[in-house]
Formats: sequence, C-alpha cells, structure tokens
Amino acid sequence: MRYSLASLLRQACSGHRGWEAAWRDASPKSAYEVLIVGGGGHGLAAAYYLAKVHGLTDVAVLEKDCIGLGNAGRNTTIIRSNYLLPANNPFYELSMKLWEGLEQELNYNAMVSQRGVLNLFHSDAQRDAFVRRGNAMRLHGVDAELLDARQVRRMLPILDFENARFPIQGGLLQRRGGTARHDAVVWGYARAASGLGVDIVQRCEVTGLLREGARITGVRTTRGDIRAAKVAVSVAGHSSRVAAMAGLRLPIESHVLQAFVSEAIKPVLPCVVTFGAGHFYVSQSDKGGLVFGGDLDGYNSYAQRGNLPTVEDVCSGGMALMPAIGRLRLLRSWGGIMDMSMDGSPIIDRAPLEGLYLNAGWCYGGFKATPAAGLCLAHLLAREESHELARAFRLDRFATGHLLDEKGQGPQPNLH
Amino acid sequence: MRIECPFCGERDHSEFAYFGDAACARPAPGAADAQARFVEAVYLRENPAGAHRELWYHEFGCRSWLQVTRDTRTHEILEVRLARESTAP
Amino acid sequence: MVDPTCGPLCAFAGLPAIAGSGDGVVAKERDGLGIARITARDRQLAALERLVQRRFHLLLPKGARRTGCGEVSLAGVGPESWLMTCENAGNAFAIGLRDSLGGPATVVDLSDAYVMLRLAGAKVRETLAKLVPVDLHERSFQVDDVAQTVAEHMAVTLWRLGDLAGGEAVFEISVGRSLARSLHGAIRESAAEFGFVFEPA
Amino acid sequence: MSSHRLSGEGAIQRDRTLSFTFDRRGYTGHPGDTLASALLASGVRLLGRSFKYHRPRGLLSAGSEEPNALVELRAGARREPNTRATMIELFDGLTARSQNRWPSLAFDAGAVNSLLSRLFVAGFYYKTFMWPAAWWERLYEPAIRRAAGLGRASREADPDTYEKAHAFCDLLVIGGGPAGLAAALTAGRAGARVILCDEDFLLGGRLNGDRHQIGGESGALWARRSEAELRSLPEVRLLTRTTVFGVYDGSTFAALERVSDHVSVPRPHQPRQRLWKIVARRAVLAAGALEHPIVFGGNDRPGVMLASAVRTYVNRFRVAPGRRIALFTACDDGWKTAFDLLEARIDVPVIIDARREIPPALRAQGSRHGVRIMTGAHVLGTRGGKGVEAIEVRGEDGRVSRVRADSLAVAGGWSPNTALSTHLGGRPRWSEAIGAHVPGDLPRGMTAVGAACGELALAGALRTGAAAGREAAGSAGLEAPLEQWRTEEEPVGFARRWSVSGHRGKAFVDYQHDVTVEDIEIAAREGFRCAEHLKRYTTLGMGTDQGRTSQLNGHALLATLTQREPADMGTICARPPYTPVAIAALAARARGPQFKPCRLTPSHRWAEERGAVLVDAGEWRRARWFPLTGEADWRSTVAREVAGVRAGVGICDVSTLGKIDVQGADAGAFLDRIYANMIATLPVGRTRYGIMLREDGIVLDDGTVARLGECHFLLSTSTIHAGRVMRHLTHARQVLWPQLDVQLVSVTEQWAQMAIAGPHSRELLMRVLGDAVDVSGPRFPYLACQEFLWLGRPARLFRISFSGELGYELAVPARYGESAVRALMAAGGTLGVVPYGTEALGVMRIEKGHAAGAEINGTTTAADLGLGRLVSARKDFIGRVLAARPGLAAADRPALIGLTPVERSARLSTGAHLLRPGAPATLSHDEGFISSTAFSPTLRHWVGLGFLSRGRERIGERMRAYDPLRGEDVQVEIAHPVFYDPAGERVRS
Ligand SMILES: Cc1cc2nc3c(=O)[nH]c(=O)nc-3n(C[C@H](O)[C@H](O)[C@H](O)COP(=O)(O)OP(=O)(O)OC[C@H]3O[C@@H](n4cnc5c(N)ncnc54)[C@H](O)[C@@H]3O)c2cc1C
Ligand SMILES: NC(=O)c1ccc[n+]([C@@H]2O[C@H](COP(=O)([O-])OP(=O)(O)OC[C@H]3O[C@@H](n4cnc5c(N)ncnc54)[C@H](O)[C@@H]3O)[C@@H](O)[C@H]2O)c1
Ligand SMILES: Cc1cc2nc3c(=O)[nH]c(=O)nc-3n(C[C@H](O)[C@H](O)[C@H](O)COP(=O)(O)O)c2cc1C
Ligand SMILES: [Zn+2]
Repeated sequence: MRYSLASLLRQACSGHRGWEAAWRDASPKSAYEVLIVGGGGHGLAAAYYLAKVHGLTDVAVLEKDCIGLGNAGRNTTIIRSNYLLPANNPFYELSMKLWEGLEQELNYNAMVSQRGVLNLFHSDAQRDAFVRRGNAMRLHGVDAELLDARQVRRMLPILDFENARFPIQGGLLQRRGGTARHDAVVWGYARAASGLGVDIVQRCEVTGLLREGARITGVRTTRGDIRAAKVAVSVAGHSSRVAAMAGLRLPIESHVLQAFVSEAIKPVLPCVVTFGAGHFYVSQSDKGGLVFGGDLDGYNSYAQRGNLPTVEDVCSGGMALMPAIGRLRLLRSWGGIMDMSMDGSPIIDRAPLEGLYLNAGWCYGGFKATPAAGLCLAHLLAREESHELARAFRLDRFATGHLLDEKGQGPQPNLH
Repeated sequence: MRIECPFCGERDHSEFAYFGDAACARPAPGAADAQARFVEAVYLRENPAGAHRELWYHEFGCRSWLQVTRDTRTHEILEVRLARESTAP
Repeated sequence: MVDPTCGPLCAFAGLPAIAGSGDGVVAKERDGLGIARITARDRQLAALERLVQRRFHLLLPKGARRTGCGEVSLAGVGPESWLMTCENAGNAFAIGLRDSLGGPATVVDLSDAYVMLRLAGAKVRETLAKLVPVDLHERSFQVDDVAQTVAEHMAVTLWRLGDLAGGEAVFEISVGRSLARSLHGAIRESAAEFGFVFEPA
Repeated sequence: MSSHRLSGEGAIQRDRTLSFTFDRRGYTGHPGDTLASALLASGVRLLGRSFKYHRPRGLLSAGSEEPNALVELRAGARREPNTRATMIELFDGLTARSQNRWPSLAFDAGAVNSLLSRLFVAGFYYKTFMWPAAWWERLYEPAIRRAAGLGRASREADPDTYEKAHAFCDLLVIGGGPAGLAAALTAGRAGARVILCDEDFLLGGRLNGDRHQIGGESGALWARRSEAELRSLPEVRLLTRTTVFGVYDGSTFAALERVSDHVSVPRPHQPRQRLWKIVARRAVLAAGALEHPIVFGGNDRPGVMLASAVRTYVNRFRVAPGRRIALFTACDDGWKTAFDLLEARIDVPVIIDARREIPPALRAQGSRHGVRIMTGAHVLGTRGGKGVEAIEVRGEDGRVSRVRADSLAVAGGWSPNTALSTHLGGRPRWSEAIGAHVPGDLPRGMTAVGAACGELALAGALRTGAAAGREAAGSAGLEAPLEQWRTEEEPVGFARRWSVSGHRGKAFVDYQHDVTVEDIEIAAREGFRCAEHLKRYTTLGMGTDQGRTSQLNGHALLATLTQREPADMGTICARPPYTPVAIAALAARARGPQFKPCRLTPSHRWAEERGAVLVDAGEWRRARWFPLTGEADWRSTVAREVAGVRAGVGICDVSTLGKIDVQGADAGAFLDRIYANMIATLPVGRTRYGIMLREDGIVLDDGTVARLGECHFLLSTSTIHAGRVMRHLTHARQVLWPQLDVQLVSVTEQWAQMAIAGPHSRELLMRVLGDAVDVSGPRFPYLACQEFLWLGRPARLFRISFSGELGYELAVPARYGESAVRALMAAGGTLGVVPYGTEALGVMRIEKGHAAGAEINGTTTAADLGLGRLVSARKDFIGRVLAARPGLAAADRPALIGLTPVERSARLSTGAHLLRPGAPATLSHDEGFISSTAFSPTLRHWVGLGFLSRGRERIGERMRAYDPLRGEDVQVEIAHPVFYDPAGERVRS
C-alpha cells in the first residue's frame, strides 16, 4: 500500500484495520543468487539497490536478530559529506544526494532533516585544518561555509562564549548536513526491498560459511544452510567474526561507542554541533531529546555497552560547550559495536575468497553512508567491479600504503 | 573496568591508555618478506569475541605497560602481567 | 642585574589562602625538597639495594610503599623505580646521589618537576575522596602507602605519612609544577565545605 | 480549597508549614511532603498534560516511576524541566509550573490534538509529510518539533556546582526498604564497610507506605530504629536522596546524591548534587518491586492511581487522594489499599477484583467493613472531566454498571525492579510464580533480595536481605550472625491481568507518550512484533519513566495480539541511568574554565606582568605575543618581535617542549631504533635534529637529541606530542625491547627552557652566565650542548635554533625559570632584548621552512617533509619497513614546498588548495594545499609552506591558491621552503 496522507485518512476512518506488514517476514529458501549477511541499513539498502538498479531480486538479507537493532538502530543519526580526502568526499556526497531524494524514492518518510552540521574550532590550527577541508568540499561542489565566532553566536546563542576554557573561534558549517530518523531508514529500505521481492529473513544468524576450495558457496545459519553464488558481509561491528568463518583476518578492531539522549524538551538546538575542544557532539531529535555522543570507550569490545569514564567525559564536554544544559537530565545511554578500521575509512571490496564480498570498517560514520554504501555494494555484487566512487575503499590498501587516514592517527583504531 | 596493576594495585581503567592486541609482535625487520609481515602485524587483527590479550599503559600510574587478558564480550579481566615480564609471543 | 637565583619561587604564590570557614583541611606547601628519581639499571637491582642500605640505612621498598629515615625518604613509583626525597636539599641532592648511586642506578633530578602539599585536618579523607579514585580507608591505604593516580585529569602522587598524635591522618600529594595552580584550585574547592587553609612555604 | 490532609501520624512534621507555588498559585505543606503529596493535600490533582494529545493528567504513583506529573521546578537559570512531582521534596519557597500546555493547564489549546488522535497513531509521520520535499525542513519539521518535547530548558548557564566522590566498600546496598535495611544491619553489625543508598529522603521503602508489623512494632518505626543503629556504626555510610543509577564493569556503581535539591538554593560551598563512584566488593539489589496498572478505557484520567501509591499517600503523607475511592485489583496486595482507606475513614464504594476466586480472608475482611465486593469484574472505562467522577464496571455476569467515585486505585500486580540487574547485559527471566520478570544473570558480586528478586512478602524480604548481608560480610572475612525478624503472614496471590478487553474510550499503555492499545494493534498488524520494534515504532517506554509502568502491559498486549505468551516477548533492556540524571552532575567540576587543567609555564607570572597575550597550546597556556602600548595591532607587535630577534636578540619561553631523559648502557642503540636518523654516532656534547616515525612509516614527531654523556641523552619533543612520544618510547622500551639497559624519565616539568635568539644572543649569554660556561664561538659551536653549574645550580645550554638566527636554549631548574627570564631581560636591556611569543616563533620558523604541527600532521612521510636525507639506510628503526610501501614511497606524493604570492602585496591563506592556473576548480585538479602562512616582516611579503604533488621538481612554477571558503584566489609561486638564509650561515655565525 502506498503511504500518503490520503491512505492515512482512509485508514483512520476504518479503524486502521487495513495496514499491511511493512515488509514480509520471510522464511529462508534453500538458495539465492545473492545473500546479504546483516539486516542493518547497509545490508537492506544494498538489497534494495540490487533489486531496483540491477534487477536482481533473488536476494535475501539474513539478520541474526530483528532488522535494524544493530548500529543502524543506535547511532546518533548525523548525515554530512564534509570530508577532506578525495577518496572520501565524493563518496559521501553521493550519499548526501541520495538522502536528499530518499523519501520520495522509498515512499517512506525517513525524516531526513537538513538542519546543518556545524564543526566548531577553538584554535588557529584547527581553523586552518577546517579551511583546508571546507575548500576540498567546495572543489567538489559540496556546500561549506566558514563562520567566525560572531556568526556562530548568532546561530547558537546557547553555547558558552563567556567562560570557556577553550573559547569558540568559529566553525565550519555544512548546511545540507543534518540528521535522519535512523529506524525509519531501516524500515523504509526494508519495505521497499521487500516490495521488490527481496526476502528479509530475521532471527537467522550466520554461523559459518559454506566453502568449496577457495570459493564461498553459501552460509550456515541458525535456520539451516543456504546456498548462494555470492555472499556479501555487511555486519558492522561483527565483520571480523564473519570473516573469521572464512579464516580471514581484517584490518579492523571492534570498539564500543556510546550514545546518549536527554529528556525531551522544547527546541533549543537548531542544528548539529560538534565541540572542537573535547569529545562531544549533539543534535536535538524531533521528539525533543538532545542526542549526543563523544569518544569511543577505547578498547576492543563486543559488549554493546560502555563504561562510566566516557559518560563523564562526554557530559563534561557538553557542559563546557553548553552550560545551560546542566539541569537537563540524561535519560538513557547505550553503546554500539563498530568496526574500527585501521585508517578510519571503510572497505567495500571483494574478499580474497571468490564469492565473498565485504562492506565493513565504517567506524562511527557509516550511518550517513547508508544509501551510498548500499548502492556501491550492490554495484560491486552485480557488476563485479567497484563503483567508481568507492574504488579507493580497497582491502589491499594497507599492504600498498594507499591509506585513507582523514585524521592522521595511524593504525590505532581507538584514536580515529 | 578495573585493572589490577601488578605494581599499583587495582585501578579504574581510565588511568590507563589502551594499545590493542598484544599478540602482534614486531616481526624480524631483516626477513625477506618483512614488509608483508609488518603489514600483518601492524594492520591485521584477530579481533576475537572472547579472551583477548592486549596492551594497556598505566599512564596515570606507574607507567608500566601491562599485558591484560580480557573477555571482549563481558569485559571481565582474566589476567594481568607486566608486559616486560611476559614471555614474548 | 637581577639575581637569577633570587628564587626559589613558590609555585603557589598569590593563590587564595582560605576557602569556606574552618580548618577541615590544612594544606602546607612543601618546599626546598630535593627530589630524585632513581631507576635500577639492568640487572643492578641487588647492587642498588645494598648501596642504598649502606648509604641511607634504608631498604628499597617493594611495590608502592614508602620508607623514610631522617631527612631522606624513598617511595616506590614503578617497578625498579623510586622517588627519593631529602628535606631542604634542593637540586644538590640529585647531584650528590648521582655520585653515590650512579653506578647501579640512573639518577634524575626532579626537585623542580613536582610541587607538593602536605594535607592534614579532620576532613582530609573526605576531601581527597572527591579527587582521587583510590580507597583511602585507613586499613586500605596505610601509613607509608603510595599511590600514583589521577585527580581531575592531573597525574598526582599521593602518600600517607604517620598519623598526628591525635590520630589525624596526614597525606602528601604532588603534581607537575605547571599544574600547581590547577591542583590548588581542585583541593581548595573540594575542601571549601569543610573549611580550607593554605600555608605557602 | 478543601484540605485532603488526614489526621494521625505519618512521616510529616505538622508543626512546621512550608509555602510553595504551583502555576503561580500559593499552597502550603509540611516538611516530609513531596510536591505531589502537598498538592494532593490541597486538592490539586491536575498536574500535567500528556506528550501527544495533551490529555489532562494527574498522579499515577508516589515514586520515581511517575510518568505523568512532570513539572518545571524553580525558575530562571535554575529552571529544571520534567521534574517528577513525586520526587520533589518540599521546601519553603518552592516554585513549580506545569508544562507542555498553553495557555494554561486547565485550558490547553493543544488538546485539539485529541480530536485528530485517529490520525496521530503510531507511525503516522513515516507515512506522510513527504510532499513537497522542501516543505519538510521549512514547515512540517518545525511544527513537529515545536509540538514535541515536554518542558523548557533554561537558556542560562547552570549556576550551581556539582562534585564527584569516590567510595569503596565491602557491601553496597541498593534500596533501603526492609530487605536493604536487613542486609545493611546484618553486614554492618559484623563490622563490614557498608554503603546503603536510597533514592528517597526517608529510609524504609514500602514500610512507610504500608502498615506492617516487625517484631511487634510498626514497620515504619522499625525502619527509624534501624536507621539510627546504622548511623551509629562507624563503617556504615547511609546515603539517602541517593539513586544508584548505573552498574559498570569492575563492580563500579554510579550513584547520584541530591545534596541540596531539598533547599531553595545550595548553601555556600555545598554542591547541588554529588556523583558517587562506588567500587563495591558485593552489592545487594534491594530496589523493591513496582506496581503496574491495568489498561482500560480512560485509565489516564486524573484520579486513577496505583493502589500502592494511594496507600503511600494515606499512610506516609496522611493525605486522602480522594473522598470516594474505588479499587480495581488483580492481586491480594491491592486489598490492603481498601482496608487502609477504610481505616482512614475514606469511602470505598467498591472493590473490583478481576479474579473469580479470592482468598476467603480478604473477602471476610472486606465484608466486615461492609464494602461492596465484585469479583470476576473489570473496569471498562472512567467518566468525568479533568478528573474521575464515575467508573464503568463490567461484572462477572457481563452487565455493565456505573459506580460513582472520584478516584480509582488500580492494582495490576508487582514487577521486581530489575533495571540495575541488566546494565551489564543480564536479561530478566520470566517467573510464572509471580507473573513478572525477575532478575536473570546478575552482575558478578550482586545478589537480589526482597521484592527485587520476587520475594514479595515482608518476611521474605527480611530473610533474603539478612542472608545476603551475611554472605557479603563473609566475603570480607567477617562473621555475621543471621538476624531474624518476626512479621505477619502476607498474602501475595495474583491473577495475570494486564488489560481489559472491550474497554471504552482510549486506553493508555504508556501514559507519557500516549501509546494506546490501538497503537499496539497497528504495530502488530504492520509487523513490528518484537519488543524492540514495538518500542521504536510506537515509542512505548521511551519517555522519562522508561516504561517503568507500561512495558509489561505493552508486551503482554502484543503477545496476546500475536498469539504468544508474555514470557516469549523478552524485555527491553534497561540502560543507565536508572532515573534521569542531570548532565551537570556527570560533568561536575569539569566545565567552564575547569573543563581541563591548565598548565602554566615557568615564566607565566612574568609574562602576565608584561601584558602578554596568552594562547592555549593543548593543556598549556603560553605567551602569544607581548604588545607594547601604541602598537596598532597584533601584526605589528609580532613584526616588531621578529625584527627584534633578527636584528638583535629575543627571549622566548620554550619550556613546554617535551623533554625526555634517556640513560643506560644501551641508550644509544635504543635511540637508533627510535629515530629514523643515526643517533649512536652523535658525540658527547652535541645535539642533533631527529625525526621518529610510527611503525606505519609516517612521521610521528621531530625534535632534538642532545648527548650529555656517553650513556645519557636528552630528547626534546613538540609540545603537542610530548605525551604520545613518551608513550611510544616506553612501549618500545618495555614491550618491544625489554632486554635493553635503558631508563626513561620525563623531565619536561623539571626544566625551564628559554630560547635566546638573535645576533646578540651570545653577547647576552656572556653577560648573564659570566664564566659559568664558555659560549664563545669556537668553544660552543652550532649544535653544542653542555651541562654546567650556574651560580651553584645545575643549568644546561644548547646551541640550537628554531628561528634561524644564532641562538641558544638555556635550561634552568623550573623554579628558577622566572628569575632567569628576569635576569636575561635585565642584562639584555642595553642590547634591546625583546621577549617574543609563539606567534613570532611561528613566523620565524615559516621563514626558515621548518615543518611543525601543520606539516607533521600524521599523514606525511619523511620524504614528504623534505627530510628524506635524514633517514638512515644503515640500520633498522621503527617505521622503516612500512615506509617503503609503494603508496608511501610514490614519487607523485605531495611534497613540502614554499609559496610566495606573485603579486607581492597579496596575502596567502592557510588551507587554500593549489590548482594549475586555468585549470577548472574541481577535486580532480587539486594538486596540493597551503599548510602554514605568515606575513614575513623580514621579507616584507607573505610566505607560506604547503604540499604540492611532485613539489620539489616544480620550484618556480606558478599556481593558483584557491580558497573559496574565504573568497580568495591568489597567484602563487612555488619556492624552496627555506625563505630566509637558505645557506644557514646565521645559525652558525
Ligand atoms: C553510538 C553510535 C553513534 C553513531 N553515530 C553515527 C552518526 O552520527 N553518523 C553516522 O554516519 N554514523 C554513525 N554511527 C555509525 C553507524 O551507525 C554505522 O556505521 C552503520 O549503522 C553501520 O551499518 P549498518 O547500519 O548496516 O549496521 P548494523 O545496523 O549494525 O547492521 C549490521 C547487522 O548485522 C547483523 N549481524 C551481525 N552478525 C551477524 C550474523 N553472524 N548473522 C546475521 N546477522 C548478523 C547485526 O545484528 C546487525 O543488525 C554511529 C554508531 C554508533 C554505535
Ligand atoms: N504483598 C505483596 O504482594 C507485596 C508486593 C510487593 C511489595 N511488597 C512489600 O514491599 C516490601 C519489599 O521490601 P523491599 O525492601 O524489597 O522493597 P521496598 O520497596 O520496600 O524498598 C525498595 C527501596 O529501594 C529504593 N530504591 C529503588 N531503586 C533504587 C535505586 N536505584 N537507588 C536507590 N534506591 C532505590 C526505593 O526508594 C525503596 O526505598 C515489603 O514491605 C513487602 O511487604 C508486598
Ligand atoms: C536518535 C536516537 C534517539 C533516541 N531517543 C530516545 C528517547 O527519546 N528515549 C529513549 O528511551 N531512548 C531513546 N533512544 C535510545 C534507544 O532507546 C536505545 O537505547 C538505543 O536505540 C539502543 O538500543 P538498546 O539500548 O536497546 O541497546 C534513542 C536512540 C537514538 C539512536
Ligand atoms: Zn601501575
């Protein structure tokens, strides 16, 4: 059923009895052309684009739990394309363009909100680095503006301009950046993919890979073996675990990132802000909660929860930036397990085994990539070659030294 | 998380800096395939869900490097030793 | 010409001497200490031990403990590494130590690297509990125990001296010299509800 | 205003009266009241409006699970939205306002939403507002945002202070009800270190709300006596008003103490709140159980209240929540409410028990009071305006009747308060025995006792509490006798009843978020059938109460709709914090100027005295420049400082550079592995510039290495990287090469170090140092270093230069840093000595083409920086192997170059990208960027450093420096990066 105000009105009159399942809760068949492991945003988007762009519908998405409860369901929903490196910037801009038409494409309101993303700087050196980045964006036709402290103040009077340890000097603003309703992105892609014939199989954990020589021929799951010509792994945070089933080691560590939401309040924050002198970034959800986060907890973990020092660190960053939120209360905190890659950039590539494809290493920035990652993974699966904007996301770049290190932190994932 | 530093005693992990997998020893620099081995040691990770041997630096304490064995699923700490005293893997 | 030795200059000069009312915590600057870090050279620990005992009549403490004899004290700050202090000795202390212990140990002068406060008063434990994540209960942190830890992002070294006659506990806390003002502020504000008195050197 | 205050003893002090206002109207209450009880006593029962439909709402509970009665407490900078009236301890002068309503609580325009409630069902916005796309940001979203949210945050900085405290104990008791008190008493009497926290300001838990007997005295009295005893035990710490809100790894608990929330303004030096970080050997979860309501039509109308809350208001606060209170129960415990009401002479028109069978004793006791009893009956709906006036009941026979009542007490049954048992990942387990979830796998060292573990009756609470206290004492090596307390039997029968079929009107599951039965039906229909999807689709349990009173009902409903058992539904995991915690409390002192400590240089006071403008460099605060009166702007100040150095002599405090003392027989060999260049060959008394790489082949840092003795080196690092380099070195020392004889000590804080630079620097040093050291040219050549005694104190001199002039760095023990600067300034007076700051330092290093932080940025190789010649081919060192990877060794990598504007008057801007003239401004034509720029007072035009692909081969080429961000586009010429004295004659002079 198409969603619209009219269909809503119709349903309202009939007691909402006519709504159908948003997506089919499929049982797995014994074989598919393409299997996508991982029912997060990326996996579902890839399935959608396989069906939509490449006409491939003999596709299943296997999700160990219910879809969208991984990182897609627990991230701070920031979307932006303000990257520096020439390998990253065009890719994220492609994603941004896809976000801009997503609702109409999916017939699902994912509440993509281009409210602006403002990165604050507090020193000349930081400003210079931002200017370099902003100019790289402009060279690719991406919007970027440099604000001075006065302009920042006009936009966000709630920030601390009087008493700060590291005074705000200005910011780099991407107005087209913003947020999207994370769960709706998952549901929207699932509904659209399912509508095109893709099987979405929930509670189906991949526990092994079926192999013939150096070729992957399917997967072993908690719901039986499933054969496939191609298996794509898109399991954010758990890539190493699935890769280990094929005997592979990846340039990835799994780390927790915590996120936080405050009690709901009336609007105080019109855009997304990142603090440049500490670990804190924040936006206000449409429901009214301040959604914020900060640094990684910093150690390998699969526990999907964090510890107190990070909570304190993030909140002190928040207080340093916006002392008016002091009496607001933190409502809930949670953690997500992310693939932290060794240079901070992702991998969309064939694995060294035939039939196996990787979409991994998204660190804490993969939500914004959801549409483009799905599109590029679908491209790789369907065309057997990298999408032109994802060519640098190779697995062998660590061996060849063609690293994509935006922050210059080197092979220490907890510093990216 | 609390790490029992062999020198300082049990301390909150916020006193320590984390350095990752302790199993990645520095390969012999002279070997013919040294570059491939360095790539493995510097970039490739087992990243296990379970016991993980890893390095922590007691930066706010005695400045010892520790080799800690910790379960990455539960954060439970199974063993701690001074890195300098642990038999190199 | 200005005398370049017109110091020693108090790192705490000009900072507020009281906060709140009362003397729940009394902080006294320790100045003029000679402080040296001695680290045993490779396989020289036994030799160092003997030498220290002969020269200073002190046993090198094992672990994070402290020991003292007369003007001199030794505190374990790392495996095979100690901070040695000497009252009113200044930089000359390390220079002398290098001559006496320089064979089996590396001696580095840190007399200026740290500033130190001696903390006493009825509320000293309550105050320190706001600052350091270490159990300071009298049974857990005993006389002559040493802890290197963190207080409000600052690396600090803390040890407990013998109790006063009335049973009151006494601690000394040190921090890098550049952080003197920040540490003073942290202690002052934490102690203010009990009354804080500061005695500069 | 009629008083609903009852006579008789409770836990309020009637001899004192407190005044407060709610929505500007004045009321009174007593110490011991909460805002909720005081308002109820004054007959106020409309306290708020719901989130979506703006339905009138009153109190549901008497505790922290309250979903409805959220108010704005205090005003101005202390305004605190969403505060639960049930948790606000009354104080004199309290002001509170209702929220999420306009223009007033009684007449709320937002209530029109109710009319559209058929449209505003679960998921409505996912299905609408998509056309036209541009309207989302402009129209739809702002409207949605304005409508959402509850209270209003203050726009001013929070004026109160907060602090943290650390605590350690043998036993942490979470909850001070009978179970918790029993645990604390048992362990405490044995001498264990016990901390007991309760979020209430009164210890006793249900003992205060109920009428129990323990050992022949009233439960409330027993609690008072237990408290007094605990207070007398030296190793026991009682923390009331303290919520344990998080369980973390390593038996670490976070608790929030509301130190001053019960006074209008904190006393001087008293924090508002204190964050406790508690490390406990053992923990006892004695957090009790929560009563859940039953879902029926109009169940949100003010006057519908949890039955246990009704008892609490009556017994503890001596307030009658109504004059005619009906009871709807599905468990034995609910009957207590009726009996307590009757005892207090409040009319109970009917007891409606959903069960067909009830214990005869209850029926008998009810009959004794002459109350009408309906069994097998259900409440279908309520009637009234902004409060209950009547209820509609369906009897066992199916007939619907109407009962006049102004309130309805609802007892749906009890759920153990498992939240804290799941913070570390444990999941609650369904218990058929009590029809609710009980704690499953508990965190190591934690035991659940009392109602929190499903031991609902008092006797069980005391017994399990005491046993856990004893076990905890035992684990601390202490012997504790098992205490026993005598109590009456308590019936705890129940029936599974979560919602009423055939209800009339909207039936609310999650009160705060207005999630109704209909929403759950829609979710089920659309396939949102797992608990997590239900939550995310309907927002059930996502409010400030985190679904404390709604989750079980919601899940049970969904289970029924999807033909499953509640046991199969699982639970939503509870996450920290247990109840919402002020963000300021988690930051405590680390905010404002104290956000991070501030490191001051040895010459700080002197620099301030001279009016230096300061700048933050990491944690350090340094002098940026030293303005003189009459100087037009900072550029002229810096120009003067640079000129002063280049023509005369200047002084700059460079103490912030990291300094690492390296000694030992293998020190030279060790440093050879650390640095890319050779170190072991450095003669004693000499200094060398060195670079170190990360193992991945990228430059980590640069600095100098001075050899002070055969086995003694002193390294300098950049200010920013000092910590990282020390970590890198200790890692190499302890992990990579533990067998080497090397000792590392950071001496950054030990030495004050002054750069003395300029043609007159030697003259100045001679004046100051006298014959302490011979600084004459031949004796102290470029790169010499020496330790010596200066006026009896150790000092060090290095002939090194960042500025490119004849220069030295003089190190003295840090405490003499200030006096050394003063001495240098005094002695240099006739030489025209200038103090200079970091800005002049930066200008001069750019003129000299020295790479700094902007160039050594974690992505550049030695070759990129033009330092390839330093890299030794004769040895192994960290980073050597991987630096040879094709990507890092490629010839077309951007290399360090200098830039000058073609138009000499033009300025260069850092961050501009380099394009070939005429090339389109696109990424694919981007060939490099400018990393540092400065106006060179020496050359009288701007100079810059940057990176350009194959840059070294392109000197003399013209490029475009393109900076659209600042609207600049300048022609530049590529130059050698060393603009000033390229032959380096001045440093050697
Ligand atoms: C706290 C936090 C904040 C973040 N903030 C942002 C942000 O603001 N902006 C941004 O762009 N990015 C952000 N991210 C990152 C972003 O969420 C992720 O990069 C992105 O969601 C990952 O892609 P995904 O949606 O496909 O992952 P997921 O949703 O995690 O999908 C992976 C799925 O694979 C499933 N799976 C795993 N193993 C198996 C198996 N063996 N068999 C079957 N299924 C399996 C998992 O259950 C999961 O559902 C954040 C992440 C976190 C944790
Ligand atoms: N008969 C029944 O069906 C029935 C059912 C439930 C409860 N009860 C009664 O409840 C009582 C059970 O005793 P109990 O001691 O287990 O529970 P309790 O409810 O009496 O005490 C729990 C205490 O824990 C505190 N608390 C909860 N969470 C906290 C947190 N995170 N931090 C700090 N404090 C917190 C509460 O403020 C409360 O004071 C008995 O009196 C029993 O009669 C009876
Ligand atoms: C953008 C965003 C907003 C959220 N807002 C709320 C909220 O208002 N209330 C709430 O209880 N949880 C909120 N959450 C947190 C979720 O309840 C949940 O904690 C999170 O998705 C992780 O799931 P888990 O805690 O079950 O592991 C939000 C999460 C996200 C990502
Ligand atoms: Zn230690």
